[in-house]
Amino acid sequence: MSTTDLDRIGARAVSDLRGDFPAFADRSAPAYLDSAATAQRPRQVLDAERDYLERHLAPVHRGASAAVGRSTTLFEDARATVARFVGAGDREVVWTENATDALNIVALGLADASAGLAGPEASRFVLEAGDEIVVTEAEHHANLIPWQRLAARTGARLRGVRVDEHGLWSLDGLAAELSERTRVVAFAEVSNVTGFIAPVADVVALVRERAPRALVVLDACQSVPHRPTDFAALGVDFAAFSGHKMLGPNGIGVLYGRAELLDALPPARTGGSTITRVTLDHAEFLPAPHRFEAGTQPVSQAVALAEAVRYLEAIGMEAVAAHEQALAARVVDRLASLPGVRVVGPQAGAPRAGLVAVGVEGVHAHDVGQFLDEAGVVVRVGHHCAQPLHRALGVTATTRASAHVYTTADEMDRFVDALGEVRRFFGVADQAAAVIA
Amino acid sequence: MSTTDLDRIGARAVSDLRGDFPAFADRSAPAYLDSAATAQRPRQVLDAERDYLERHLAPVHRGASAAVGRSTTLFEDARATVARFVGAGDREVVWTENATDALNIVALGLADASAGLAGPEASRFVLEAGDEIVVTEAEHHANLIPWQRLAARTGARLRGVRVDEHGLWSLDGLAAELSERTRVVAFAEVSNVTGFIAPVADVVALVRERAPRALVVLDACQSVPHRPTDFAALGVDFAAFSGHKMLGPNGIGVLYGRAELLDALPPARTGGSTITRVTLDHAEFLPAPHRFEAGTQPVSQAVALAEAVRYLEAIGMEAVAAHEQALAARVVDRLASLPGVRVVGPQAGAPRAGLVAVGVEGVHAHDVGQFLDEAGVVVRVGHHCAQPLHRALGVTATTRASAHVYTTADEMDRFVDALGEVRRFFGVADQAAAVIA
Amino acid sequence: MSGLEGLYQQIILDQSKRRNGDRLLEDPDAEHHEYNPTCGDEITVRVKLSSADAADSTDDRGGPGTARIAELAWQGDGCSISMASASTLTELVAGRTVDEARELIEAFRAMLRSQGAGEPDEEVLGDAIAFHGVSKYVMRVKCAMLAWVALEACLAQATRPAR
Amino acid sequence: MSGLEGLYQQIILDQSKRRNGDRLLEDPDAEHHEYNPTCGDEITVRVKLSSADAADSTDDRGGPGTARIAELAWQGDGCSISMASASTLTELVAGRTVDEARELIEAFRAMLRSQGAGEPDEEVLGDAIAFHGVSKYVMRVKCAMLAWVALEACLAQATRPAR
Ligand SMILES: Cc1ncc(COP(=O)(O)O)c(C=O)c1O
Ligand SMILES: Cc1ncc(COP(=O)(O)O)c(C=O)c1O
Ligand code: FES
Ligand code: FES
Repeated sequence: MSTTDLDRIGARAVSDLRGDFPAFADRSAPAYLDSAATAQRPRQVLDAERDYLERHLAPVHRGASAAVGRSTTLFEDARATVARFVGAGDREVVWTENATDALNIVALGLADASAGLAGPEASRFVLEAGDEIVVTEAEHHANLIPWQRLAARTGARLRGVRVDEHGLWSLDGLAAELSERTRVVAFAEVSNVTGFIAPVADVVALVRERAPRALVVLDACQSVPHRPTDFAALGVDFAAFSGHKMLGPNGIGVLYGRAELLDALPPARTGGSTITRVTLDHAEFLPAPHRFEAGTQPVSQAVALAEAVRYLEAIGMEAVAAHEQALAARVVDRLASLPGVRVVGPQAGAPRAGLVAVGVEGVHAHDVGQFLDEAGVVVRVGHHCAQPLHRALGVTATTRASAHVYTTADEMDRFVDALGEVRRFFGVADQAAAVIA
Repeated sequence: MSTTDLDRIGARAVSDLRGDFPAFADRSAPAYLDSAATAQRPRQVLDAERDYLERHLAPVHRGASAAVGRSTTLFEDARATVARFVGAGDREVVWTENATDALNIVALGLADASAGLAGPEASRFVLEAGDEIVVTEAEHHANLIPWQRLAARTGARLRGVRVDEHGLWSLDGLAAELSERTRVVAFAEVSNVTGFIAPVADVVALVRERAPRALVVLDACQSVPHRPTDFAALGVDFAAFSGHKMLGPNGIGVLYGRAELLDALPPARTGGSTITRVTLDHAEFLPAPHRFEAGTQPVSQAVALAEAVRYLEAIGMEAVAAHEQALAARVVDRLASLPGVRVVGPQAGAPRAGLVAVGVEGVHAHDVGQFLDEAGVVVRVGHHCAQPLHRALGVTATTRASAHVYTTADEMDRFVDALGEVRRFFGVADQAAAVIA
Repeated sequence: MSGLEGLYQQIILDQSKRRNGDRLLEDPDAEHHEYNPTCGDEITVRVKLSSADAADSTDDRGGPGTARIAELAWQGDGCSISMASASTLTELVAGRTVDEARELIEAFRAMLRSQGAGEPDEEVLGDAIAFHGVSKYVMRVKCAMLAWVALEACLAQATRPAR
Repeated sequence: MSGLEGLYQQIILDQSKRRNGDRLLEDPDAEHHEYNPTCGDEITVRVKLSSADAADSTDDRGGPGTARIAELAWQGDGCSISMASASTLTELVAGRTVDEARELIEAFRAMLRSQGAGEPDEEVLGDAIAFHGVSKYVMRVKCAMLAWVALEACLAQATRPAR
């Protein structure tokens, strides 16, 4: 793809689209290449939340007033919008604090079912000693530690699918870990470090065949904001994603679950609005999604998230994926000729999502990041909440650039160019590197 | 207090202060008397969040960039501001989704400690069969159901302090439930239904004497937004409140805990940013507050909440309490002469917070609410997430008017006046009522 | 008609006091308890069916849908809308076949989802058209539906093949 | 001096390669492991003290604070700032009394909290003044402090009455 193509996203010029983002109003602002951590927000999203707060703010689902009716309608319409966006029914979208919270709700729900805190409807969630939970070594801590805790709570065993020297796992590797004892298979659709795109439908088919008792839990944090998603078509049981990575607000995330599963999963967090009848000793819970939505919900955030969805839909998720993946592919191509820089994840030519993490020989990632920062390129350095993966790669930390709809080829080029300078600055450049830089 | 006094709050005229609130820009808007459910937000708070989002949005606590440094500083400064506001140390304020979430974190942490998921440092959180948890019958479901679940998870017994015919509990009633076996005493500083203001310091003294092994958990949802608070001085162990009731955003709440308790309590929700070292099988957690803050935090909301705190501090919390309590006292006084209307909670002359819930004889609360709504008065009707209390009062639902800094005497008068009409409309007014109305 | 009078038509206020059918029905063929989580109100609806008579059948299936509702009664408490709606339902369904009752329920539901649009068909809905005004009040739609949803569940129960 | 050169002064880059003290110290009097959660880097600092000699004492307490640091060594890995800082620390504390080392650590901490303000005192801090630039980078202050905090913990351990 030529750079000219890279400067368009769907029907729009990226430069034009950037006009929607107040954060980019200052043209001398650094290149923001940390969207995989959190994305910037367009004016449309900020305005939608403010409009709700200035003109429609009222409680939802409680009381009889017209104000509550309007607020409730906006809130539930937002849910329907987000549900449609990811191929879910309205009742299959639960608001959470973030994706981490969503994954915890599943893991804690299984623990409660296993501890006998739910009725017979939850029997399929009961784990016993000897049962197994399968994750990959590449998981974000959010999709790892809750499962460690579930294992500790139930006596189940956690198994990890190993990654290769690039940080990639395979269907074969997964297949080797599956059995009748497998009760949960949890993995990310897109890795936030390697950019690997998992073959979700194939995984689901494999799990259904080899591990018929397993629930498939998808960490969709890095996929929903960047590519078309249809959870029903993928056939996963549960999925999680966050608002703030998809041009929406902080403080809101989504737990997707197939309706009959959500209705049976015991709610880990309890309180007002989740219940039908409550006595001093006992409470009965509503069906999903409300059984999980304890206390006052992120209503203004839901309204804003729905606006973010409309914004992304107007661009088209196919176009979003094509744009971001082309940017990343170009970075990988250019880095191939840079000595001392190791690209983690799929190598040149292989498909990858719109992010690239690298290791720079002889320079610690935080020094790399500091150098890039001074060069006007904001990246993320560290273990990216994936310590086991980094341990497998033999490094403590890497440096990651990630794209979103507003990212330009020029910004990605600045990343590559600055990377070309970094080893010389820290006095570790070899002859070859010096020539190229 | 004369109506003239009621129209001032601290040094400001309420009418002037209302100019800060976009929701009141339209002077024909109905009287918003549902602030105990959720409060309106001043422009200052909305602007603070938007400014952060437009100019400073970046991840916090991760990476090396200057942007992250600025964002992290704003985030932690916000924590310090909120901590100071409630008499807490910086490390004693944990961000949560809402107050409900905060209470769940405590209850779930105790359950995990009891299930052996924490080290010896958490031994004081271990509950056993035969241990007791004491709540009052007046609690909000958020401060009841999590304790029911803790009881179910540990075999502990839940005891309820009974309320009288007005919905009030007493120190004597509480004393009767306490013993060496009591491990938790959880109650609201201000009831969201009765407006009763609990003598927190006396409760703490009583608990320390009669139930030395008990943790005191304070539901401060209806107190922090409305009166001066100093958790350290009160001597409670944990406390919870929400941003959206104190002129701040949805999607953020606070768990307060004494530092040494928070450092030892196992985190119920796990994930990124809560940990030190993570292997595939095991994770070690940071000290408080970060051990509880799993995943991307409500950063923009924290910044806005700090602005809400500054807004309230500029008025002065003594002035806030005086204003709101005077409004409620006047409502109670006026209602005393209205037949067929029963005021729940402290009766005329007794101290109460700035809210008044009533039952109207012969008319269902939702019909009352509908009538008031049409009369331009937005109130809350229902069980207010306090079913056991309502059951004790012998009603399914009540009608509640609640005040905040912006509430005027005129708005409260409209509430009383409309209540005077409601029984006639529904054809249940008796002779006496007809005369007065 | 002002908002409030459109919602609380005189006929609704009257029905809410009349409470037709508010009593215990012994030995029902079906019974269902419905709960309104927004307010905590509850209602239990019970029905007795008279077995289908071939002559009564409006189609030639002669299936369970052709049984008639001999009696409907309810117990519970709620707002005036829910009580009036239960009372009106009691009057309207007596003697209808199960299929007819289902059509009535569907028409009532459609009216309540209309958000005030259109004109309800009095031929089909009879006195229940008084509840058209409720459709503009999203928070109250559940009140009006409460008894009707309970009846729907009763009919499903009573006509389930394995009963 | 540009931002980056202010942060990465030549002396820091040099020290980060020199890594003074990067080795195992057997039989230490105290050892402490410090972890930086922002990056996952770690360091273990070990010290040997020579017992306090009355003649060396700068006050008349003759307490544990007057013991001397005979040797400091560390093992670990991290960014250039943390490695340079550990290396510089090794050079600076050798032979100081515990009390002197504590004063040095406090001065270093104060400099790093200054957010770039003021001029560090070279008399007190010696080569460590090179880290003044780090104080402007909030996310890197922990890097510079890592070894120093570990030493502080070692000293607390070594001079604890009940050791
Ligand atoms: C006394 C009391 N406790 C707890 C809560 C729960 O607060 P939130 O819904 O913000 O979690 C509320 C508010 O609804 C309340 O009034
Ligand atoms: C793959 C992946 N999973 C989970 C998360 C956690 O998301 P959040 O922090 O929004 O809960 C992230 C983002 O940090 C991620 O990239
Ligand atoms: S308010 Fe409860 S049924 Fe109408
Ligand atoms: S980045 Fe880890 S110590 Fe500096």
